[in-house]
This record gives sequence, structure tokens and C-alpha cells, in this order.
Amino acid sequence: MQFFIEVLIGGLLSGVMYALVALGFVLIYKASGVFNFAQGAMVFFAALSFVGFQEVLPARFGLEAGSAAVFWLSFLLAFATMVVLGIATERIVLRPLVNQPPITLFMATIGLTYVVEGLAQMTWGANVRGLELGIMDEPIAWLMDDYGIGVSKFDLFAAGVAASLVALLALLFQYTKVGRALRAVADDHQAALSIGIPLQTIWRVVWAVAGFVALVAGMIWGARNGVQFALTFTALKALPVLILGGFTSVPGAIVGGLIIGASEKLAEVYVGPLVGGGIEGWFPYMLALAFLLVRPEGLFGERHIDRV
Amino acid sequence: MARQSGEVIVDLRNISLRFGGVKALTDISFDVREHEIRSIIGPNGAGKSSMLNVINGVYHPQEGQIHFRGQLRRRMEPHHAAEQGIARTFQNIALFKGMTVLDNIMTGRALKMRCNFLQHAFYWGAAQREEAAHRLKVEEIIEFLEIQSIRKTPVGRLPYGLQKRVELARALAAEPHILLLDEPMAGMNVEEKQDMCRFILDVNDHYGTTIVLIEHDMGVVMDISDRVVVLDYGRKIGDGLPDEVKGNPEVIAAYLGAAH
Amino acid sequence: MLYREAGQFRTSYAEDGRIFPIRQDRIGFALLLLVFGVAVPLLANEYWLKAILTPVLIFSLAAIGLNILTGYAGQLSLGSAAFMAVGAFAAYNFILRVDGMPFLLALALAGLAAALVGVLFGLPSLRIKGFYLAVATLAAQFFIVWVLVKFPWFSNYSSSGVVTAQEVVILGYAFVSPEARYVLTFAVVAVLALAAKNLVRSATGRAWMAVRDMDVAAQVIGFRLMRTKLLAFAVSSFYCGVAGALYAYTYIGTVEPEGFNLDLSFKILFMIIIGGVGSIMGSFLGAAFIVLLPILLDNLVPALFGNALGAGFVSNLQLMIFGGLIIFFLIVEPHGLARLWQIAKEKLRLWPFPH
Amino acid sequence: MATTRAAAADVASLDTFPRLLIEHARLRPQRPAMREKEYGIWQIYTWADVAARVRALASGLAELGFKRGDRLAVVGDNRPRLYWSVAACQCLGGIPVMMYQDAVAQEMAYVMLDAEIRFACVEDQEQVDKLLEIEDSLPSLERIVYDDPRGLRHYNQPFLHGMDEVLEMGRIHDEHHPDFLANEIDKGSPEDIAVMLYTSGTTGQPKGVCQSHAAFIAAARGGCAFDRLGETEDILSYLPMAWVGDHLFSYAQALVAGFTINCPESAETVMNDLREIGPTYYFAPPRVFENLLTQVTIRMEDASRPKRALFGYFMDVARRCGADILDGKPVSAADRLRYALGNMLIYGPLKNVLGLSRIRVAYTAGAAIGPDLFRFYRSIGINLKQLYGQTETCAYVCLQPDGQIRFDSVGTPAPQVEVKLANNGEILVRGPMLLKAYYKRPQATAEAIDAEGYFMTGDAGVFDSDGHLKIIDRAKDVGRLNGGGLFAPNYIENKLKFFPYVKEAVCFGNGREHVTAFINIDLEAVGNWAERRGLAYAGYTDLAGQAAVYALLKDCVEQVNADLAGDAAMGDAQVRRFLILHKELDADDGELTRTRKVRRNFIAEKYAVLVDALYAGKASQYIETQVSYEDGRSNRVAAELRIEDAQTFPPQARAA
Repeated sequence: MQFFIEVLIGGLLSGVMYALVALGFVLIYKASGVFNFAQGAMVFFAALSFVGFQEVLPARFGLEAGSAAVFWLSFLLAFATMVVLGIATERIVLRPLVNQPPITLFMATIGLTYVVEGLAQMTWGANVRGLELGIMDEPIAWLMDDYGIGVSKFDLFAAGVAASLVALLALLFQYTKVGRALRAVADDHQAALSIGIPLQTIWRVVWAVAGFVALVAGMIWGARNGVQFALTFTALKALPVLILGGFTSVPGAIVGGLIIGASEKLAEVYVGPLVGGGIEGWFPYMLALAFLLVRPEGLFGERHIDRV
Repeated sequence: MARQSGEVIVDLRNISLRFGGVKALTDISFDVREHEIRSIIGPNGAGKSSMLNVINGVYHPQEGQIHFRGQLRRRMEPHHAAEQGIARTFQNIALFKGMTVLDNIMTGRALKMRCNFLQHAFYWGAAQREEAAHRLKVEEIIEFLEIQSIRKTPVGRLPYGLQKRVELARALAAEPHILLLDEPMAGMNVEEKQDMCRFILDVNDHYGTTIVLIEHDMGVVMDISDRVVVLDYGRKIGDGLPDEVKGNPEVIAAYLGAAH
Repeated sequence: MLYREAGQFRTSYAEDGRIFPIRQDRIGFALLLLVFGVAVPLLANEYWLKAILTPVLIFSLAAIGLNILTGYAGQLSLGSAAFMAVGAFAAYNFILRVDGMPFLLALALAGLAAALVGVLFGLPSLRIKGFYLAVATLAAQFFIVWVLVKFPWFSNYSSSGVVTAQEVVILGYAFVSPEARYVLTFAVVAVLALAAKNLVRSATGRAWMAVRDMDVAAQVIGFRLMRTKLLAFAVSSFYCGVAGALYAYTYIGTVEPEGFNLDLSFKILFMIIIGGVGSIMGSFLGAAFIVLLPILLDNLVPALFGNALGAGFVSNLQLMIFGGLIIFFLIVEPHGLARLWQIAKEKLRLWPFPH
Repeated sequence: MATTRAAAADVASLDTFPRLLIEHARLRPQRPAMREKEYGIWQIYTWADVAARVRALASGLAELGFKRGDRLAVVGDNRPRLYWSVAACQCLGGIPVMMYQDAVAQEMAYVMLDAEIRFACVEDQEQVDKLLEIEDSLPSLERIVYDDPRGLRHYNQPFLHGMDEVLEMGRIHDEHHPDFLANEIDKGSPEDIAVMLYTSGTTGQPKGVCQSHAAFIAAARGGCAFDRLGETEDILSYLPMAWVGDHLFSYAQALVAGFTINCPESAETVMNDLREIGPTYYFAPPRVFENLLTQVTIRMEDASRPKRALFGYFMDVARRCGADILDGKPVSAADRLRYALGNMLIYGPLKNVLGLSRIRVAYTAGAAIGPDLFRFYRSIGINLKQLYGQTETCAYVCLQPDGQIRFDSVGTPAPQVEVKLANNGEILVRGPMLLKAYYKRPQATAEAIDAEGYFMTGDAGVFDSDGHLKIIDRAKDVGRLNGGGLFAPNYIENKLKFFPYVKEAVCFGNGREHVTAFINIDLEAVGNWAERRGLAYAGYTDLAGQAAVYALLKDCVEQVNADLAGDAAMGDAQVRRFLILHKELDADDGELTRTRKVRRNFIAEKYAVLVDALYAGKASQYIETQVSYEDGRSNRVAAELRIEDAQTFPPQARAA
């Protein structure tokens, strides 16, 4: 039982990180109807930029390596890079494709994935780098001691960051002008346009925010697994979460992430050995698929009626 | 040239349809007789299109019965309706945009084609003969609707009025017993409307097709319909010959009195 | 300019429904077949046959498969490579485990096996559409590769999961030389491409396109969505499966499941986007483009910039160019090279008039 | 070889159209006699098919009571089944009466009454409706047979028959009386009247021209031999069946030579169908060639600059040597090379796009063709020639022989035709192709044919030194100015009409001091010209009244004047004053004939105020006119028309 809880908690915590990536998808999807396959590449690019600046700043400008100044400056620079990338994407890819079928936009983001990946590695090199956030990936002592349940500090920290980010975004959506405009756009593009909401501005904002989310996700994932090309696969992890939670729902992304995270770990531990292990790669997809067959609109999605 | 109306072929009894909590149709009953032109009129949102969708199985009413040629019809899918000889056109043109006029109309023959995909892959013998035989049928319709000059044009390039005509052609290609037309003249100029009217009458006359028609242009409706049913807010408020409906005070209040 | 169509009138529907209704096109196509079927194997060197022409043909076949599903039936799939894997390993096992299994039969059975798996993974398409479905096909991609890796039976318990394709023998003739393998590939691809063209110009193809363009209207006309979509999945997977088997047998010889990864699926997707979604000819153009581009870059970049930039630079540049081209084509010409070719042809037919 | 010659000899001895048809069915049963674009493809009827169907149709008509000598009205577009009905009628010794399908009911009533029609074969509901409208006034009309049953299901008049029904009746009749039709055909004589064609005539009511089998066969044989037409020719039949040209080219010559006639799908698809068929033998009035050239010009204007330059360069080459190469005249090797290159890059593709690549012989007639227009087609290698003929002569008087092409003549007298000029310049012709008589008009017949058997064409002409006939005008229109100078209005009008901006022109001057003209601008050409100059205009009337347009047209008129000044006979007849009409001349308003010739006297009467204003020296004149549209609606158009003076040039001294 302890073991089960340990696995469950571990799964839920990693689920939070899936949710974090999924959040980036949801943001962009809600605002522009684009399923941004490049989100994974953006995570990679953001993390790589962050560690890249961390290396460059001391080497070129003589700042003290590892200092808080370097950390925050790198963070800001990486964020700025993501904003530029987001705006460029909006201008170069999305605007010319406006009013195209969603599937076309989706394929365009696959193209974007390649561009971003190539750009990232061309700029920063393809070496695997470590990323240090100063939090150890070790069990929390009292939990371990008192209850015998191993929960990683780092995971908890990551969950905390993700939770605050979600809360921040929720506030942003609810109480700012941009947030209200964003929700209006998500409801009905035409109507939003007709009451004078500048779609393109909204899109830029959203892409910038998605860049920020990618940066945070990239830092956390990078700190855990190293900053490397494999980070792009985080996007693939997040896709089943989206199917489960629905593309348009922030709570859906979170709940979906938790479900996927927990069930994936549980399946790996309890089912994996029966079939030779390594099932994380596809289990979330199968779960999501099975779920879709029952509820095609996802957990929190709205049922769609064809008007003819 | 009075048309001969025959037996009742579609009998709708106490139909109610809801989407979630929204009532689209409430307790509607009317019938359609063989060979007649039956119009459904009513203001926007009266449930006219929903009515057609119920008849050809796109929507499934929660209450009520549909009798088709005297037989009670269970829940059925659109393709079952097609198999029973019900074809339709749509309010917003639903042509296959990536295909030519000819191919669009050929799809209307789908139910009558028997060859399987393996035969198609070889495109030999039976498959080729079948294709040619159905092409001939389609060409007859093309001539009937006078669209010879555009047969190889992708439908997306056609003006609106012609697209409507192609959609009618596609529906006709199925040789339907019942043709449901959802605002076939919407958005047309006077000349195009006249043409379309003539085609509808010709279809009714030449093929003996029963026609259920939704149309906003009252002049057209009164001219070509045998009987008219009037809906308002999902309820039936009138039913009868065009002249009777015209004189019905409730109808006048709900619809004809409005600026039309 | 080269067309002389006046006087080429059709007196039967068979003539009117030909793949190439214009005589000049028929002549041109016959020449093309002659060049690639006869002249090339006689004249081309080994490098070209082995490293360029054979893979182009094989990828064309896979692209045709994906095009049937995505371009004609409108169901986006990101798992083509997995179906190739099914084909490759099915062929391997049929030949391995059935004595005297003729190669061509094994090829067909490999296709059928892939078709079966394709239908299975096509089932969700009945409930879900668009990129929900695309994501579902990712499940196929990951699951199939995982199965092939995890169950060593498929690779005949080879230690690394790598299998080596058996020698190809048809009617006692062993296809060993690059020329022979190329000719075999060419023949198989030509026949299957013709069959695909026949399918898409017949009632089957119209059903697919109807479902693609407007599924509600298709249903009202009487098409059964389930049958139509699943048939598309089956036929598409069949083509991918045969392509996978050819990939193993006439191209690289040794394959492992992980070779059929998501990257390869994307590559095939790129082929149809660049070549032309909904075009058989586009599948060939796209495959040729995607195979040739890296080779061109490999040769061009060092020539232009010297070797200083290194291999990593070239491969990253290649990524960016691929991605950029995809975006470019989606924006500028969503119907790809095939449409460009068609426009050029229309211009030629109307020459000297501009339109 | 021997058999073909024998066969040819056989055909030559066949002297009626039904016998010709049967011979073709025997000789070349599987060759296509007719094609019709129907249901999206070209349906083929072989000679055997046609013979069988004509046989059935004839038997069916006989069953319905059609008798030797009866007249059968044939009304409709060029459809194979209407051509069959002509042949079927001839088999029975009846007389087909060809009628214009776009005539209104009243016009039809006149012909139907005049020809005492008993039977009518019509195309479709439209024609049936017209006949039913006038049925009460046609006591002789007994049966109507229609081809296309569409919309006619509920017409229950007992005298209406579908052609399918008649064909079926015929087949049954044929089974019971297998020798009937052969006997009927045997009874036929070459001197029987084969067809009646109504001349629209510039004045008076139309007259029925009775042509015998012998006449039309002679004309057709002459033409086929002249141009060596064989069974492999393809012709597109798109001009009205009631017009003598179509009857000669599509019916008589096809039956003589055994070639294929091709019927287009519908009026809108003619150009496309032309392109598909790619005829080898083609006839079109100058108007059609003119429209084609206008299209070419307009479409090329949208082309990119290098392409336009290329086009311009090779059109220059063609202008320089194209016609000479076609005529087999000596041309330098360099030019030949350039022309060959041009043929590959421009002329060949151009002809292909227009559907003219396979043309061996093309004719134009009916009106004068502009030299530039004529030269254009010949220069790109289309063997376009002119001919001269009339309904009364089976459209067969003069033909231009290959290699001897003049831009301003209509060629030499055709085989078996004698041509001479009367003192007043009127062209007189004699030969086997002359009409037998005007139907029921012995007086008119006697007036038209003189004692020596010459038919008076009513046209004035001159022979040039090589024996080529040059048409000046209608003989009766040729008048004199008060000063004594020759005034041939048509001649001047044609010169004006050769400018693309001028659609129609009407000149006045007989018995006057000088010549004046009405001009109709070509809305498309002038409209384009105006657009290029950024001139705004609202419709024809507005455009016609603009000063810039007047200046443009004045320039045209003055060029014609300069041209006329150089002509010995016509130097005095230069246009002094002109105006641009506020409306387009229209057949529906009676201003043009159905073949679109101007009815000068009618116009002079209708617009008398304008003529008076021209001669009174006024600077402008107010006019208000009724315009009627195709659908029967009408409208009034009013305008204040400017009148412009044009410069004239001193005529060259008349040659002694």
C-alpha cells in the first residue's frame, strides 16, 4: 500500500509537469484555434536558451557564474527570446494562414517544430547540458521517515511552480483586460473582431505567454533530465493529456495531466513487468484513445452538434 | 396542368425535438403525399431545417413517430434514408469543394453502384462499364439542368447560383422518390430564381419526384406548392393549400405580416 | 505550347475517363516510363540506383499510402512509419516461417497485415476527427514500434531486434544487383501507383473525397462513414506496408523497429505536403524532393561554405529548411508541387494566351 | 484503287440525296456520318446508322400521312435528327422547308402559311410552343414532330408526336412494307425540288427559293472537287440550318463527299466544341473570324511583356511571309526558318487554342472581310478563302482557288458556272445550281431570270485583270451623287467596318451633294480603348456620345476618305459628315436582317431627322428611339447626337 501511494504521488507530481506543458497548448488553442505541435520544440528552445545564456554571460561579459544575477538575467533573456519567437511565429506562420482549416495550421506547426529545433541547436549547439535550480531530487525526509513514502523534493517543487503558474494564469485571464479579450476571442473570433478586439495583438500576447510557460516547463524538465533534444518529446507526453482534458480547458489540462501521470506510473509499475516494460511511451495514448471512444469531446470539452 | 397527388408517403406524427434544453420542434404533425410539392415556411428559427433533418435521419426526435409509406420508421441514420429514396440539398451549400461538378454529381449515384474497391483498383471490365453506365445517367441530369458547359469545373469556382443547381443535380442523381430542398433559391437573383423554379417544377413533373421545400420567397412558395405547412417557434400554426394558408390569420400575424 | 488538342475528341466515357485524356500527355508519360523503367537501370550508376532512385520509389509508395488516407479521405495520420514497420516485419516473418513463400506473395501479405493493423487503429476515426485523430495515430506509431521491440519473436530473437532481409528470389532469379532491385521496386511501385490512381478516380475515390470535403452531406447521400473511412485506413496501410517491405528488401536490407520512428512518419507527411495533398503524382514529386534535398544540401553547403561549418550545421540547416518549406508550401501553395506542375501544364495548354 | 474509282463513278451517277445516302451506307457503312456532343461525349452515327434512321423516320412520316410533294417545316438548332428529317422528307418526295429557329412566332407563321406546311419537325418545347401559339392561323398544319420530349409530357394535342414514337412507327411500317421506301426513293427525280430556303431579303417579304436535287448536288460536287474534299473531312455545323451555307456545307457536300458533320452540344459550348473537334473544313461569316481575332488581341493584352514581345515579333514575321508560304510563293530561307520557329512557338499553339489546327480549307462569305483580318488568318497558316454565292445559286458562284488569294475579290467563277456583268455592273450568273423558281411567285421568278437563263444577282461587281470577281455593292444601291460620281454605299461602309472600332456603318449619298454616314461603334473594342485611356462611361449611349470617341472615329473616317480618294471610280464619294448612333442597330428593331445586314432604306426612314440634320449642316440633333429586347420588353433611348465633319481629299484624276 505504501508503495502504491508512493507510485501514485510520484505519478501525480510528474502529471503536474505534463499539465504544465499541456497548458501551453491550451493557451494557444483557445486563443487562435491552433494546435501548436511546436510546443515541445519551444520547451526545448527555451531551456536551451536559458542554459545557453547562463554559459554566455559569464564567459563573454564576465559576470559571476552561478550568481543570482546571471540566473535572472538569463531567465529574462530567454523569456525575451521566446517572446520574439512567438511574435515571429504569429507574423510569419499564423497570419498568412488565417482562415485555413485547423489541420493545415497543425501541419504548419509541425514544420515550425523542425525550424525551432534546427534553430535551437544551430544557435546553442547540440550538447547535453545540465541545469541547476538548487533543489535536490531527493526524498522529503519527514515523509520518508514517518510514513516510509518517498516523495521527491524536486517533484514537489515542480508541482508547486506549476500550481502557481496555473493560478497566475487564471488570475491573468480573469482580471486583466487582455485576459477578458482573450476569453472573448476564444468564444468567437468573428464576434471578438466585430467589437474591436485586435486579434493579432491577442495572438502575440498568447504566444508570448505560451513562450513563458514553455520556459518554465523547460527549466523544470531540463533540471530533472538535462537539457537535451529529448526535451522536444515532452510535447508528445502532453498530447494524451490534451485529448483527455480537451483542447480548450485549463482545468482539463490539469486534471488530465494528473490522470495521465498517475495512471502511467501505476501501469508501468503494475502492468509493465507483465509485458516487458517500457509501456510509458504508448500507454497514455491508449488510455486517451479508450477514453475518446467513450467521450469524444474530452473531459471538459463541449459536445458539438453538426449544423446542416 | 394540375399535378396528381397520390398516397401519403411520409406521415409525421407529434414530432418533438430538443437539443439539451432547447426545444427545436414541438408536437408537429403533417404528412407528405406522393408527387406533390409540399412547402414548409416560417420565420427564421422556426425549425424548418430541423424538420428536414428529422425526415432524413440527421436528427432523431425524442418524441413522435414517422411513418414512411405506411410503415413505422425506427431510429434511422441518414444513409438509411438515402437508401429509401430520400435525397436533399442544404441551406448552406454542402458540395464537395475539392471535386468537379461531374464528380460531385457522380457521388449521388453511390448507392446504385455495385462494384467493390478491388474492381475499382483494376478499373477494368465491370467497374469501367458501371462507371460509364452511371456517367450516362448523370449526363442526362446535367442536360436536364442545363449545366453542360461547367461539367469539368471544380465546384469551388462556380458562382453561388450554379452551385445550388449542381447540388440539386447531385440530389437528383440518386433518383430519389422524395427530394428535400432547403432554401434552394436563397441568395439568388430574380432570373436565377425563375430558372430554379422551372427546374423544380420540371423535376416534379418529369421524374414524378415528391418535393418537400423550404423557401422564404412567398411568391415562389405560393406559385409552385401544392400544400404548405407553416411553422413558428417550432410549432405548427398552419397547414393547407396555398390560398388557405394565405388567409389564415395566425399565419398572417406570425409571418406574412412581417416585412417580406 | 507543345499541346495540339484540337481534334482530340472523346466518343466514349471510357476515353473521357482516361488517366491521361490528352494524347501528348500519354506520349510524355510513356516516355517517362521508358526512361525510368528501361534507360535508367541500364545507364545509371550504382550510387544513384541504390541511394536515390530506389528509396525515392519506395517513399513514393508510402506517400501514396498516406495521401490516400490524408489527401483523399481527409484523415490525418502521423503513424505511417509504423505501418511500414508492420509491412517490413510481416514480410520478414512470412518468408522466414513459411517454406517456399514466393516473394511477391509475401509482399502482398505484408501489405494485408499492415492493412489489418491499419483498420484496427482506424477504428477511433469513427468517433473523432481532425487532430484528435492525428494524436490517436501517434498511439499507433508508439505502440507498434514498442510491440516489435518488446516481442523478440517478430525479429526471430535477434539480439538487437535488427533483422536482415532474406535474399529476394522470384521464379529462381535472385534480385541481388542494384539494377535488379531497382527494376523490381519500379515494377511493384508502378503497378500499385496505377491501382491507386484507379481507386481515386473511381467511386471509391469519390467516396473518400466526399467524406473528406463534407462528411454530413456524404452521409445524407448514402455513404457509410465507417466503411469509407476504414477502407481508406486499410488501403493506406496496405500501401505503407508494402513500402515498408520493399524498404527492407530492396533498399537497406537490415531493419530494426526503431528505424520506423516518428521522424520517418513526419518525413512521409512532408512528402505529401510538399508534393501535393490529394495527388498521386504529387506523392512521387514529394518523395523525390525530400530524398534529394538532404543530398543536395550535403553537397552544396560544403561547396559554398567549405567544411568549416561541420556536419551538425548541415543537419540543423536541413531541419530548418524542411520545416521552412513545409510552412512555405502550406502558405503559398497548399497543393504542393503537383499543383505547380498542373498550373504549368495549363499555361502550356493555353499558350500563347496567359489564361 | 480500281474499286474506289468505280465507287466514285457510282456516286457521281447518283442524282438525288436519298440515293446518295443509301450509297454511302453501302460504301462506307462504318464511317462516321455525324457526331453530336451529347451527354458529355461525341456520339457517333455512322452512315449505316443514319441510313437506317432516315429510313425509319421516312416510313414513320409516311405512316402519319406525309405524301409526295408535301412540305415539311424543319425548325431547330443543328441536331442530327433534324438533318435526318430533311433526308427522310426527301426520300418521300416531300420538300423540306428550312426555318430559322430564332424567328418569333409571327415570322414563322408567315413562312408556314406561304409554304402551306402540312408537317413540321421541330427541336423542342420552345418551337412547339411557338407553333401552338400560331396554330389557329395555320389551317394546313396537321402534324408536329418534336425531337426533345423535355417539358412536353403533358401536351396532349393529338397532332403532336415525339420523334422516337415516329421512328418506332416507321420501324413497324418498314417491317410490314419492306419495299415501300425503296419504291419511294426510286420515284424521285433529280429535277424534284430538294429543299426550300427562304431568303430574308433586304426588302419585301421573304421568298421561298426552290432548289432541285440536281442544283444542290451540282453545287456540292463542284465545291468538293474544287477543294478536293473527301470522306475524312470534319465540319462543325453550328450556323442556322435554314441558311443556304449550312445546307450546302453540312448537308449537300457531306452527302456528296461522305464526310462527317459535327453538331455542338449547345450554343454556349460552340467554341469549346470547335476546339475539341478541330474541324478540317470550316465555314464562318466574317463576324465570327472578327470576334475570334478580337479575343486573341484582348487575351494577349493580359500576357506578360516578354510573351507579348515574342508574339509581336512572330506576328510580324507571319505578316511578312506567312501568306506567301501558304500560297507556295518563293520566300527566303531565313524567313522560312523564322516562320517555322514561329509556327512552333506561336502560330501552332494559337491555332490549337482556337481549335483551328486541323483546318485544310476554311471559307468566309456573306459580307466583305477586312483585309487585315483576312491576312491575319492566312498569315498564321489557315487556308481561309472567300466565296460568293446566294440562296438562289446554292451559295455557289465564285470560289478562290488555292494559291490565288486576293484580299478584295471573291475568286474566279466556280466549275460549271458562267458569270457575266450587265451594263450597270450587275452580276449575272448561269449554271446548274440555279433555283427552279420562287415558290408560288412566277412573277418574281420571271423577274429574276432573264431570257438567256441568267440569274440577276442584284449585286454589282467588276472583274480584275486576272478574272477574279470583285463585289462592290448591291446593284440597286449603287447610285450617283448629284455631281455624277459613283456612290456604292456598301463599299464605303465595309471600308469603315474594317476598323475594329466600327461595328456597323450606314452611308447616304444617292442624289445628294455628298456622302454622310451613321456609325455604330463596337462596344467591346471602343470600351477597351476607353478603359486604357481611363475614360469613364455608362453604357453604349454614353460612350458613343463622348468627344474623344468622336475624335477616334473621325480619324477612321478620314483614313477611309484618303483610301477612297485613291480609287478611280469612287473618289467623289468621300464621307463629309458623320454621326455616331445612340443605339446599336438590331435585328429585333428591324434595322438589320436576320443575317445582320443593314436595311439602309428602313434606317433612312426611321432616322429621317438625323439624315436631315446631316445634310442641313447642324452641329447636333435630338433623337428618341424605341428599343426592344429579346424577351419582348422595350424601352426608350434618347440622346442629343453630335454631328462631326470629316476631312476629305482631292480625288485622283480619273483614268482616261
